Amino acid sequence: MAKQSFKLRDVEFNNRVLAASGTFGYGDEVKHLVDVNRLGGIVTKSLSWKPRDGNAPRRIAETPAGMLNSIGLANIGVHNFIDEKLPYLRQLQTTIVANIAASSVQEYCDVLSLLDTQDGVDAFEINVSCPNVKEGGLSFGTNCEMVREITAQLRALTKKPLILKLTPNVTHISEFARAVEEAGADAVSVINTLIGMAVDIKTRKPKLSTVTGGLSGPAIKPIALAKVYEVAQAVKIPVIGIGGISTLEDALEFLLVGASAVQVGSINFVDPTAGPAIAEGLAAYADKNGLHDVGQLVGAMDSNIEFSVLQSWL
Amino acid sequence: MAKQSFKLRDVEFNNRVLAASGTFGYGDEVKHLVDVNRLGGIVTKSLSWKPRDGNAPRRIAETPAGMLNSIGLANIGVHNFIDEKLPYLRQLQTTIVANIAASSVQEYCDVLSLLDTQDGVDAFEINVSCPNVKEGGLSFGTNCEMVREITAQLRALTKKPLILKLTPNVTHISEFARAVEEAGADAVSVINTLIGMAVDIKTRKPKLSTVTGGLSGPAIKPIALAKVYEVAQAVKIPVIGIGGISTLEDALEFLLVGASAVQVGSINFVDPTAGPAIAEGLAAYADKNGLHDVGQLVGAMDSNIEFSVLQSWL
Amino acid sequence: MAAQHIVSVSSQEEVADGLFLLRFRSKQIAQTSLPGQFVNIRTSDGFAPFLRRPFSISRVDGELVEILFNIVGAGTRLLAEKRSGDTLDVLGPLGVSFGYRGDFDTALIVAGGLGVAPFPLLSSWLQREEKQVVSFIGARSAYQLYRLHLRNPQYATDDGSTGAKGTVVELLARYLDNHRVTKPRIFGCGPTRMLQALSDFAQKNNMECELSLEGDMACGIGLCQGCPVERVSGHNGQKKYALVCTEGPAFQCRDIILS
Amino acid sequence: MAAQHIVSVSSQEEVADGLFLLRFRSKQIAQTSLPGQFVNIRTSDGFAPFLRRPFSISRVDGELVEILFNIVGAGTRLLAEKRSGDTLDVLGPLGVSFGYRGDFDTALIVAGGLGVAPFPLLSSWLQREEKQVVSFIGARSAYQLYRLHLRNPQYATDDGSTGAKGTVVELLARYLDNHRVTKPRIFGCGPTRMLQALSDFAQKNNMECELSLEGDMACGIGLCQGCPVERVSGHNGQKKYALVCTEGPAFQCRDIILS
Ligand SMILES: Cc1cc2nc3c(=O)[nH]c(=O)nc-3n(C[C@H](O)[C@H](O)[C@H](O)COP(=O)(O)OP(=O)(O)OC[C@H]3O[C@@H](n4cnc5c(N)ncnc54)[C@H](O)[C@@H]3O)c2cc1C
Ligand SMILES: Cc1cc2nc3c(=O)[nH]c(=O)nc-3n(C[C@H](O)[C@H](O)[C@H](O)COP(=O)(O)OP(=O)(O)OC[C@H]3O[C@@H](n4cnc5c(N)ncnc54)[C@H](O)[C@@H]3O)c2cc1C
Ligand SMILES: Cc1cc2nc3c(=O)[nH]c(=O)nc-3n(C[C@H](O)[C@H](O)[C@H](O)COP(=O)(O)O)c2cc1C
Ligand SMILES: Cc1cc2nc3c(=O)[nH]c(=O)nc-3n(C[C@H](O)[C@H](O)[C@H](O)COP(=O)(O)O)c2cc1C
Ligand code: FES
Ligand code: FES
Repeated sequence: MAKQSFKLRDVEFNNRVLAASGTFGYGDEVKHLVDVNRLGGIVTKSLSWKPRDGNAPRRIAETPAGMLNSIGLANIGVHNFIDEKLPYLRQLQTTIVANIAASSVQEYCDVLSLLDTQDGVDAFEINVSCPNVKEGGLSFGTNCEMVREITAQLRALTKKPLILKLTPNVTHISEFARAVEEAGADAVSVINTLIGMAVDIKTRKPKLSTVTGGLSGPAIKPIALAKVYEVAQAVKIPVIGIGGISTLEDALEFLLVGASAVQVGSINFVDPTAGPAIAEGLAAYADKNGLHDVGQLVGAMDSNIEFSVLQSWL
Repeated sequence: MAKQSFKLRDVEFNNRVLAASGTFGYGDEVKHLVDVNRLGGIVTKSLSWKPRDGNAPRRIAETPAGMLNSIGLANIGVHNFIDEKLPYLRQLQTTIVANIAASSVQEYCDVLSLLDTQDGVDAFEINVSCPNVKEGGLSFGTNCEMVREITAQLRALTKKPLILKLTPNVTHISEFARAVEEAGADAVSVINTLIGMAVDIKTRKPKLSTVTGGLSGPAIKPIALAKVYEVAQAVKIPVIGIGGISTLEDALEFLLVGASAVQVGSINFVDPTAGPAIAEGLAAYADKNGLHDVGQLVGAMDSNIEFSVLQSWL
Repeated sequence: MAAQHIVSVSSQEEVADGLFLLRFRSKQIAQTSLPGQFVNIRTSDGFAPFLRRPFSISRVDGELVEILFNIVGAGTRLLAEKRSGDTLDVLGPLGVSFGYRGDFDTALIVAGGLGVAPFPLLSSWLQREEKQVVSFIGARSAYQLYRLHLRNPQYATDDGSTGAKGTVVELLARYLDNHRVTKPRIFGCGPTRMLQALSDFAQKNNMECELSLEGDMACGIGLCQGCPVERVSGHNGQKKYALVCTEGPAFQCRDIILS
Repeated sequence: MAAQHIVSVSSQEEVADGLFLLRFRSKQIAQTSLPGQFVNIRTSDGFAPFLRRPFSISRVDGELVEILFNIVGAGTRLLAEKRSGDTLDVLGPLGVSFGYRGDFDTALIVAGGLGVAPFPLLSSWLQREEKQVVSFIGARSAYQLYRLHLRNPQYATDDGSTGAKGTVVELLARYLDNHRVTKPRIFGCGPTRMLQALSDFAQKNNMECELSLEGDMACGIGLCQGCPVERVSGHNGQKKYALVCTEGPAFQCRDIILS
């Protein structure tokens, strides 16, 4: 049987398929529906210092082969997480990645420092698609120097794997990937949701209370795949591919373009067993193709064209 | 019956639904399938100075609710266009918008100057999603000053309506819209395709010969709608909404967020009669809602939230 | 307990103009469903539509589970095309049930339009609990009313084509003027505007009232945080929102703010 | 002339394991189709799949048009579910036909796998033109062969389970070694590798040879430029590519470069 596990620093993941932040709760909601230990890891809902109520309804709108959300990072806050959720997560046989959201660099540091001392938190994923109150609510994630700064400060605070989750809503995502690599990140997650919106024709109101929201699901897979490819060509640290992954074939596409692992997001809402099924599918595929390690698929796409010319003459 | 027409400068369009560049050929391919005079206008395939063969196969790949293309701006060149296509287009009762692509600012100017003298070319749409050879193939469209420069130079060369077609593959598309407004553009078309890719699992090769291509179709509609809304909030010149529009409801969404007109693209491949059907649907909708002008729907979305906060807390 | 079931459709009927009754076989769901709970159904094995669709468990008959629905869009259109023998991917039973037990004698069921869906199941449970039941059923017009397994049904239609003319809440109010009801508890389900009116009525007359809500849902199982309903502040701890899918769909009307 | 037709399916048969024969009624298409032309079918009224699917017009029988297909993915799966009475959105007839007329006596039809699809129609036209016809039909194994309306059929299967073992091009070569054919013209359709071998064979023996190509298509009507095939340079003007949908699908093998 082909090797499935992979490592970030000295932290081992059972396999290369994780549940994406905000699409798998805190891992306990579906424990009766799926054996979460069959996942490579669980990325928690984004955690902020204080609990967040989130945005007013309506928070969800369906779109062709996808969905929009404006949850507003509703979460129980890092203290409640430690008290109520971590005891359950700690005893799981899968890797726990705490995802952190914040409205100031200081808040990122505070949440991470507190979690860093907690047994059961194996790694960190930093969600920079958050409004910077200092900058009047403009997203940290679209400011390369800000993302570099956040990475550098957090790097100084932890020896656990530090994963920066990048937003696709920028011109050259590879610049951001290089910046966080230089600042000491162990990996990058690509991508978070794309900005989108939908209007209710009958009421003539935006479907989401926040007007725009984040687009996810199969519809964005081709965009995510191109972003992952661009980043994988630009940096040496591992890339975790995210965006519309719903089937084994989807996951294979991401590995082939250079993702070392993948996260499944919106598909969890339709089928919470998709992650483990894809993980086992990858192992079976590797065996069938005579590979001793699923990792041999990473970057195995057969192409000699590098990224620079790719924007040409669409 | 509600008014359907609208004007750019002194050029009148029958209605607010045009056929998008590259998705309706030169207007003559489907003359037996659809009455093209029922369109508000026809935007030609992008025209360059010399004929272009385009990219090697494979140029097309289907994706969830959309498609990728890497046609490579295959076109007959501006001279053949004038000789072979314009005589037919000239005698149509619909407005002809010549779309121009180029690999240098000079080429943009040459093609436009030549077409400006041609009777039958009513307006121009400039495709800036093209590689700038001077910049090693990097797209003009992602460089704001370059787009401003192109606009200013072309503005000096024509009194016909000048429409700049913007790429969505940038962080803040509204900056580009403001730049071209300042440089004298009469309108902006939003959006061109998003960069995407797909991999063939069996061959492990990219599905497109150019690895990445342009994503279009219903899948991108929520993204296009958000970009159109962002731009409509930022500029006073008319915005032409493009991206996944396939039904009357889709077109209404774009008008409500601020598009003065729309273009139908990929849906033409599935149903070349979609454009006229949507145009007539808009007129019927306006009548049913007691409007004297379809234009009353432009920007009529019922929302008091302005764009700045829209990227917050996805 | 909630689980993912691949079930087989046993029948599909259009019981009234545009109103469909779908039966599927699932011993587990049939035996574990409580009144007010729902199932989340995958209407396509592709991505059109992408998300599941939630439906109240309307009635249980042996190993058969019934849902009642009308065609709204793509998902319900596909569901209406299912035929006996087709398989269906069903997640359920989900959500919190109505308070069918406890300190009340008479259940006043108030349903607007498709809001009737959860009440046949509730009625059968109320029967076991030996509660009195009066059912008030409102619809836009007669053709939408189909004789359900409801006890003491009273009908109201907007156009008066069947039963009383007017809203179902007015019908309830008139009934209570003319009848002596001991220890009542109201159970409501229907369009938000109707639930609002019912909630106001119940609180004005401080009557116990439970409402079953329909909000947009992405997952139905507490993963997405997509289905909030605002709480009456202070109430039940300081959280501003409750999740309809896991803390509902049934709520005490005094606990929530309908929007 | 090409037009968009809403037609009604008159029958659907699985004529061989995994091989489907769909008949629909369309007087216009039936009466105007030329051999080698195709129709572009919308397999879903939603966006899954988004694009139409191209199929060769396999045979015409009165007002009935036949297409022959196997299940490859989502679109053909949906098509295989169509039943008599279902409606279908069909664009066609499209493309350039085979050269069924002209200066040749014997038509050598060479089909690989699903490449047989266009040849029943071609055969009937060749018959009218009073041409000799010999048909060489290759498949992966016997179960895929279904008796078509082809004249003088010779079979080859990879596993030898029916007819000769080996490729259909080898079969053709052997036939030509042992038979005297006057003024032949080859008509080929099938997988690219087979077309390549056929093209090499024809050019080596400088025989006239027309190939029907299958390339990915977005529109099928010349709008998207998505279906190029490389021309032999210099040939037919200086354009590097021809469009399979409007300048094909039938090409002279010496005019194009298969990739
Ligand atoms: C707990 C619960 C129980 C329900 N029980 C029933 C029932 O028993 N019978 C019945 O006919 N309907 C019921 N509904 C509503 C039903 O889920 C919607 O009518 C259905 O989802 C519409 O899907 P569609 O694709 O046909 O329509 P579309 O309009 O295409 O759906 C588009 C999107 O809107 C959402 N949506 C649309 N209408 C509603 C709605 N009223 N409530 C929630 N989401 C909606 C869909 O989930 C989807 O995401 C219930 C909803 C909920 C939340
Ligand atoms: C001119 C022409 C005539 C054809 N005639 C026939 C026929 O008579 N019988 C038959 O069975 N098939 C025929 N094909 C192939 C047929 O169109 C494909 O098998 C079909 O499109 C597959 O669609 P799908 O959704 O089932 O598969 P998918 O793999 O889901 O299709 C995905 C994408 O690939 C494209 N595609 C996949 N395979 C092919 C292919 N071989 N050729 C072209 N596009 C492809 C589809 O159009 C779609 O865009 C023909 C193709 C062309 C271009
Ligand atoms: C409802 C919802 C909530 C999400 N919440 C978060 C979050 O809290 N933090 C985060 O980093 N990403 C969040 N995401 C983004 C996902 O983790 C993922 O990056 C994105 O959805 C793309 O993957 P997908 O297409 O597989 O869903 C959320 C996505 C959805 C749909
Ligand atoms: C096959 C194809 C070719 C295109 N060619 C051009 C082009 O030559 N010039 C241009 O400005 N846009 C071109 N476009 C972009 C479209 O005009 C449109 O902006 C884009 O497809 C989004 O709209 P849609 O989702 O409705 O297709 C092309 C799109 C497709 C799908
Ligand atoms: S629907 Fe996802 S949490 Fe309620
Ligand atoms: S398929 Fe569109 S041009 Fe041939």
